[in-house]
Amino acid sequence: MRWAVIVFPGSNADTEMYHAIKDVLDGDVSYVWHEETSLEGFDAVLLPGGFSYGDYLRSGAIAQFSPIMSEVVRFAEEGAPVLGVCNGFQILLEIGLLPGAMRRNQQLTFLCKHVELIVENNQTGFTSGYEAGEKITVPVAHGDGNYYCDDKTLGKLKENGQIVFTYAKNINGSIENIAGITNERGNVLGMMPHPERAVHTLLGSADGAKLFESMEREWRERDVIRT
Amino acid sequence: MLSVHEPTAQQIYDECIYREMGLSDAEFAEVETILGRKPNYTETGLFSVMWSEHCSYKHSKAVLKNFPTDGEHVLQGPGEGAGIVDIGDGQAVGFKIESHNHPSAVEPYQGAATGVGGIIRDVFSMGARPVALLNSLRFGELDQPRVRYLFEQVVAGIAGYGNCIGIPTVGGEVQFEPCYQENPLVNAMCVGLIDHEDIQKGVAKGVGNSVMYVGASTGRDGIHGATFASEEISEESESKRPSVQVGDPFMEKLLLEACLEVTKHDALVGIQDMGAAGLTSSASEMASKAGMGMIMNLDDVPQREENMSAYEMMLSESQERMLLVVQKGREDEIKKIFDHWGLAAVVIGEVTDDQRFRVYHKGEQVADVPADALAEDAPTYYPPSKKPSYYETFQSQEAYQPKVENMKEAWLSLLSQPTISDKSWVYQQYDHMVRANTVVQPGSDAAVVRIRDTEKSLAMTTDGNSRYVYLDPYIGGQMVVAEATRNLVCSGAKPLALTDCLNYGSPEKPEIYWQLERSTEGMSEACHVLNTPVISGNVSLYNETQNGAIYPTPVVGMVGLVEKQEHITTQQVKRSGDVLYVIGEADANFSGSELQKMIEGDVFGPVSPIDMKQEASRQQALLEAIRAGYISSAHDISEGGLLVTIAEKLIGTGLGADVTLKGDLLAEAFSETPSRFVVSVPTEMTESFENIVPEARIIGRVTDQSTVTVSDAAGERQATATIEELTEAWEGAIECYLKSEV
Amino acid sequence: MITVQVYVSLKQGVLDPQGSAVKQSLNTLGFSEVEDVRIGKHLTLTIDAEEGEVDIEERVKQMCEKLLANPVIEDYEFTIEEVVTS
Amino acid sequence: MITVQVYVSLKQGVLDPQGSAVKQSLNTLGFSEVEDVRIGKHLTLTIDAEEGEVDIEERVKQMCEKLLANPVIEDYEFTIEEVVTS
Ligand SMILES: Nc1ncnc2c1ncn2[C@@H]1O[C@H](COP(=O)(O)OP(=O)(O)O)[C@@H](O)[C@H]1O
Ligand SMILES: [Mg+2]
Repeated sequence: MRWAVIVFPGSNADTEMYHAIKDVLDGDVSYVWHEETSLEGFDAVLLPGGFSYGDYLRSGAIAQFSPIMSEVVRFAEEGAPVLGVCNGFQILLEIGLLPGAMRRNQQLTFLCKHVELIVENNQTGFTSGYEAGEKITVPVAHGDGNYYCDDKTLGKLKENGQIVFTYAKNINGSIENIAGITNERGNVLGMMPHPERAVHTLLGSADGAKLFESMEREWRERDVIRT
Repeated sequence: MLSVHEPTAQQIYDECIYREMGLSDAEFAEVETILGRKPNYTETGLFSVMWSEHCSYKHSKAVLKNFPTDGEHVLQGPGEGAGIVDIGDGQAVGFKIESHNHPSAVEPYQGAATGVGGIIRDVFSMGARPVALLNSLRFGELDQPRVRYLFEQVVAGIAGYGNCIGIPTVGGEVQFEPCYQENPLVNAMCVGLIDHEDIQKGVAKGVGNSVMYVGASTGRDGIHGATFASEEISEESESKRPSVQVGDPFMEKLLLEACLEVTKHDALVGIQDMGAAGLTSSASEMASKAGMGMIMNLDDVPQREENMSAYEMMLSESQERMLLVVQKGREDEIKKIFDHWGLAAVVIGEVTDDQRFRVYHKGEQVADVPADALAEDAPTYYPPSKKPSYYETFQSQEAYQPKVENMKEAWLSLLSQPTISDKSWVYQQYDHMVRANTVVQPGSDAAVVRIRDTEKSLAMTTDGNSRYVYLDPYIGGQMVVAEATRNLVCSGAKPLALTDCLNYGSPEKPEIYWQLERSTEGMSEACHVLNTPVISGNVSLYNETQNGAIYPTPVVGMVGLVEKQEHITTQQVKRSGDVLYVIGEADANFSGSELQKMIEGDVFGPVSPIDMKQEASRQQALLEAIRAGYISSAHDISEGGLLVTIAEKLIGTGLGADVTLKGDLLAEAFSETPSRFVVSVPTEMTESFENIVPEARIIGRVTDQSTVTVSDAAGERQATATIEELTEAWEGAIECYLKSEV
Repeated sequence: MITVQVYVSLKQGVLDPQGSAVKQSLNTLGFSEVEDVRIGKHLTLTIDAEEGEVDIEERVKQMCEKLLANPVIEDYEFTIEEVVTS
Repeated sequence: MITVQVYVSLKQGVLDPQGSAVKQSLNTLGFSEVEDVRIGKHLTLTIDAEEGEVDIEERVKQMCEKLLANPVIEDYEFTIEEVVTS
């Protein structure tokens, strides 16, 4: 399985994403610079956290126009797995692969700490390794993580099981404690917490590892079906 | 078209215009002697910034000489962007601390942010990859609305810059004291990792080599920032406000990545950041260090504003700029790297062998001065020094003894003092985990950052309790260094070296100069004994307002090496049943303590001396016990004394403790006598532990109850507090102040 | 030269935490008459008139929709001013 | 009810990293006619007319100087509109 970590100018959690794949799966992972125009040969795309273009104007707003992003959209539309973490989530919202938008944290300040998440849906290609309703500990580090969508969208998210992670305690004002959602098809996941920073007990938690393991398992199973 | 009317050399002389730029009559006369003529406006500007206190250290050079700067592991001592220490296997660690006090007093968000940006550039200009940031902050008391504003904005500014650029801010300290009310201190430290062969220097070698400019374009911001930092804060500094710069962390992230790539390129000869005094200092220092000269053409400098004069460009302190010297003919190879990161690199000059620094603008030569004169020939002052009368008074006083009726009440109040209480409101605003190497997060004695693909980690801390330095500069100076080493040792690290930031009032006042002299003597003594050389640092003087000077505040940033992952130790107790030990006896002197401050509203009295030899041997024994695996938690006793230490060890662990105090109860409970520790040891290890640390004394046991009981030697209960009560007192005390508007 | 002022604001109904915080602070500072604060962005674009002669209004609208505002939570407005240059 | 529009912008000459990034982005998106972008804040204050009858202009000026703008790096302007309420 080949993993791509997209690097935008200003991405800064790209290294831990890269190393998470190495450390957890001993996986075949490469950085892909945002000016590239092809994702040929990759099986999964990871949009890392950070401050693409300084997050100036709005988080993720400018990065959506990077050359690689039209490829990412095509990749997603083909049903291949795309994971956006933190700034990666914000970019997915801005480009419209996921519904809704991010506002400033309710408390207005940046928040970095380990938080408890609830796995709301373990029937996705990202979460099959977790128990339904499992509580996991994963760090957050964001200033604009206050998720918003209108009632109609929220209804749809719930109906389709697109709400994958919620915060056990609302830490930033997000609607319905939402921490991570997928698209309707379930192959694009955006989440504010950082699973790639929770892959070793030395870092305070290893609960994020299962997410990457789930992705790999899903790929393997699909691959078996494909061939 | 030059719209600016600059005074002529004659006018500058006749009307003493140089004084407004900060040069004294004698200094101006010296410039005339050096040049053999009267300097023009631009040249006067060059000298005024380079000879400012901030750049030339003219009032502090003499005391800095005392610091030990060598050691077997030191690869680069003071004199470059950052000092560097060997950590084995071809790797090294580079670090430095720097102040941004004056800008932060005027525009706290941007002042703090650009302080962080500046220190990061110092580190990556050496070729080191920045891996962690720390800071040390001082403010007035939080009941003042202005102080709360400064505090909130400074923290937001540090967070804004560090988070965006993606370097974890892993530690620091904050203290609140009335003397910092109008003159807050913002000291920022950056730690970087580097392979020996990549170490860069800021030198302009090789006649004919090109001088290249990279990064943000030059604007009028920060003109005379260095001079501003060398004066007292006054009404007048309000009018100097435009000298505040705005930081662009996104630009710096690009610059950082590009420069680290370039430093591995063999076409690069030298590299230096443009910090204080911008183009002037980076260019003239690079030339002077190499024994060379330089020609610079300002028309080629990227400019953000129109019609800038040579004077303005040379003195601008626009942020996020670097100066490179590149082998002649290979400029394009370097340009290509910057181009990838979307940055323009332009040639603005050339290295010459005439040792002169010559600047051209619009076809005219606007400056021609000896390169050394700017960088090296600033005067050195040996100001008069005088023991302050307050010190004589304190010396004649009795050691302070508090009256405490209720031990538990005092304990809880201590925990809720802003200087002691929980700092998570601050550090949760910093991304302290980015890069996923922070293995001990803020909230323990030192932060620990692992070095990927090795067993090693770096422990780091900033410290500087200025109360003791104020009461007794010599002893206080020793204590500042000792506290930093203690914090590292508790984390399982061997202290390597330190960087220091000397924050003081005006050195032109004999009493202040005395503080500077005595405290640095104390620091030097401690450095010698603890074997921690000074590898870099910064001086910030004139921290005064009409209401007086700040406490003398030397801040120490220290880095230690943890050799194996299993040596990493934190302050929190780990399991019920472990035995609690105290190492070191308490002395019944409360002068300078948190308890004195809390009861009396001020600190006064004589400070008991610290035995540095004992400090060193104790730390060595403790480190040995940690490395042997006998210790499950370690924490030094500092502000608030032993009971505060114990509360900090327990909060958040779900465990409690039964503690028995011997001898003078009050001293045992609350004295801040230095060189002391509380550790927890698994029962099966106690014997081995006692063999290594024979002076350790059992004071109790960790329990799985959610209470702490404190008894005296006779078994009489002196205090019982639930962990909930302790937590409540300690947590949220700062937030509570911030929310109590007006 | 043409100067365009673009105002981007949060949609009515979308909670504005920054606005609420500023209102709070104003109230505590003694400005009790302030009942509501909403915070938006104010962008000033300088546009080269020659090149932009096509249909400035249409162009600015595109800029807003593509980049300057996020239609999920934000509305935008703008005004166009001709600037006489010598 | 009175509505006050406050515009806070960076002083001339003060670096505006946000503005530069947005200009860059607009140019790459094909809006090459955009020569400069400056980004500021736009605050809409709703003020209780009765209470504020004193001297609205003076009050708003105070708000700007005390809280809404940082005179070190920002300038401000405002307009006051009376709003007829039913
Ligand atoms: N208090 C100090 N102790 C040791 N070295 C110092 C001290 N202050 C300054 N230095 C050293 O002097 C050199 C010049 O410092 P500084 O002017 O602050 O650097 P920069 O030019 O990067 O701003 C640096 O190498 C610094 O490490
Ligand atoms: Mg520097």
